[in-house]
Amino acid sequence: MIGLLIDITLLTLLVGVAIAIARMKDLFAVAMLAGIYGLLTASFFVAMDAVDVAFTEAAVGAGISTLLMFVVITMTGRSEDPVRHKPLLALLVVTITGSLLIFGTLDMPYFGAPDAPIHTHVAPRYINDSMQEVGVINLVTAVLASYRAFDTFGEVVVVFTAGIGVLALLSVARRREDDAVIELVNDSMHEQHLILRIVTKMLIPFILLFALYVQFHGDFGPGGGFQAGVIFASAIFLYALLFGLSTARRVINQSIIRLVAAVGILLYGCVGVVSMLNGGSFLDYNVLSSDPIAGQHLGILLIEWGVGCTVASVMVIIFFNFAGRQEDNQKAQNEEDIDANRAL
Amino acid sequence: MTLDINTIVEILSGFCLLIGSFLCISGGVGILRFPDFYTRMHAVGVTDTLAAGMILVGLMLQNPDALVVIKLLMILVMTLFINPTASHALAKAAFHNGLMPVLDDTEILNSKERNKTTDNDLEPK
Amino acid sequence: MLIGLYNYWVVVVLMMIGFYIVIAHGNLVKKIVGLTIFQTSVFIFYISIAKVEGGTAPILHAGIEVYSNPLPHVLILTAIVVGISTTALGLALTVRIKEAYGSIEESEIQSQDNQIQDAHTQGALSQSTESRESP
Amino acid sequence: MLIAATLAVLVAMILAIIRGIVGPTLYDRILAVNMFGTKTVLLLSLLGFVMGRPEFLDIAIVYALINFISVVGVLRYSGTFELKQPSAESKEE
Repeated sequence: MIGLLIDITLLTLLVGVAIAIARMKDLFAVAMLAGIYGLLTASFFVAMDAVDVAFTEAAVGAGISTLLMFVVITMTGRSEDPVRHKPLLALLVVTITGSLLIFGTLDMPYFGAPDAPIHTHVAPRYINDSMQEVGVINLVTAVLASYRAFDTFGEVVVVFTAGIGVLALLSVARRREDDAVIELVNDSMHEQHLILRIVTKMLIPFILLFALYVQFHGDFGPGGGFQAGVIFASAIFLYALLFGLSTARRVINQSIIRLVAAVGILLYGCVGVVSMLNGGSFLDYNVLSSDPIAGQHLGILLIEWGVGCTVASVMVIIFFNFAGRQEDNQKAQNEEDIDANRAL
Repeated sequence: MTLDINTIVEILSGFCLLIGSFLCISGGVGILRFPDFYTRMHAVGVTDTLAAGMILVGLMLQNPDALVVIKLLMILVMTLFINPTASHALAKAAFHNGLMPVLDDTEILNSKERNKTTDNDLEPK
Repeated sequence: MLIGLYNYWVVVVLMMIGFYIVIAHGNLVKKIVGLTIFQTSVFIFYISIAKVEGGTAPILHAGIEVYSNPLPHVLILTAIVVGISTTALGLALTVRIKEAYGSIEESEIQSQDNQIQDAHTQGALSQSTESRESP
Repeated sequence: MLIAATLAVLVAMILAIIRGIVGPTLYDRILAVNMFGTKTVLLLSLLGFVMGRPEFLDIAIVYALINFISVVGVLRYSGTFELKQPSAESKEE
């Protein structure tokens, strides 16, 4: 009963927030509401038992996407043009599509029905047999990393490609920065936001450690490479936000991080190739070791590492390129302002 | 009537949860009803941390499993660190950017128009 | 029926709100937010159909018999990470458009494109008339 | 008691959302987001106990961390909180 109440409340709140997003003109407010929207979705996922998904959505929807949105808005301008294209026509299209879809839902099995078609085909095998076949308590990890490993490989490649795309679109050729200037900036910044900096310094090792825990605990509880990668990256974001991008660039070498992104995928692919060389099919871990269950564990461990490396480094690449672009734009703007002042 | 230890723990836990819930709701009412940013911040900043602490302690008393208690403790410690820091940074940023507190009664009456103008005034650059 | 299908109706409503934002707003960042809402509604749909009445999270535990369906969870878990990557790519394109056109409003970009196109076609026309007259 | 606390947290979440939508200043919205994040952490911890699987508190920990990161990010990029650099501007003064 309480579950149903929470479910309905969260969904209603989601609709409310979405309508507010549609009506809001100030893009900063839109981005902030989008953050709230992400948090709400993640709470809903927990209420629906999807703990692994909630884990990912928490880190991605509320953290990284809001942050990226903010960086972009500072570059592209804060307010939206009030003119809209024919809202009535759009409303008409949307209403017709929506009512057709709702008509379609009338034939669906009711929410939570145990005899719905989705629960009768492949799911019972995962739930009943995976303990013997894979030997991992967390069924989501078992399906993700073993039964559907090839699918996951594709997803990781998509993430990697998106990272390359952002790199191609936004990376700027960078002069070597003067270390002395960076020192000076750091000293001058140390006075401001002292409390934030100290608390952050205490938190960052903890976040990194927690990311590793999530990475290795994926077999027994919610967690795994995707979540760990995102959390690891967010610790680096926090550092870059408070200590400046140039300092963060010196800590995290850009060419190494690009290498790590590629090595992650390579590791994943190599596990597949090795299992083929051992006489199995692609990504069939049973042949990796004399004991099939041990082979499965080894394979899952390795590919989760690959996923974690790639996701973390792609997220870092994306954020650093966005933030670097923003900093360059701001610098150019400042110089223009100073020139204008001089002209006056 | 004898009270065994379990009943006492149960009652204590219920009491903590009750206080936590009360603080939650009072903070919620505060953020909605108070007239300007700083008073709202006061309402939230004060109640939020204590409410979180109370609810988490209440939950800790409910469960004897060591791992769960440690995780709750971790959440508690992090809330104690993070919440006041975030409030501090937020209030400082607001004050440095010239958002003034409402000091006068008449201003509270006019606060609707006043607040509307501030949103545009504070636009960066 | 109202409770049995409420989740799906909310999914449809959210999807349509996202769709409306994408087609009715001209601002590219707003459009991307609309796409995110659309995308999230699909996530909610998948997770909703995975739920089994009385089941718990699909992590094996002694004494629990009914688990929710793990397969949609797997699909959505990867979809979320892929979703943020594609969103980032879209935002990167937006930034480049802003730098090239000085605006991210669709109507303004369109009018600038039209001007360039007009200039080109006029140039081409005058050239072709010249080339026709010259021989 | 658990259920009552869950409901109280839900009510507080609704109130925070209303403040986040109404505004009126940017800071009010940040405050609402921050409060909403804390309440989500509490809701998740409570949900674990209500559903009888309290071992999923990892998610609540992630929320607490991410909440801090997003508040810092918002402050940093809303132009209210610039990391001042000894640029040409300050040299000229």
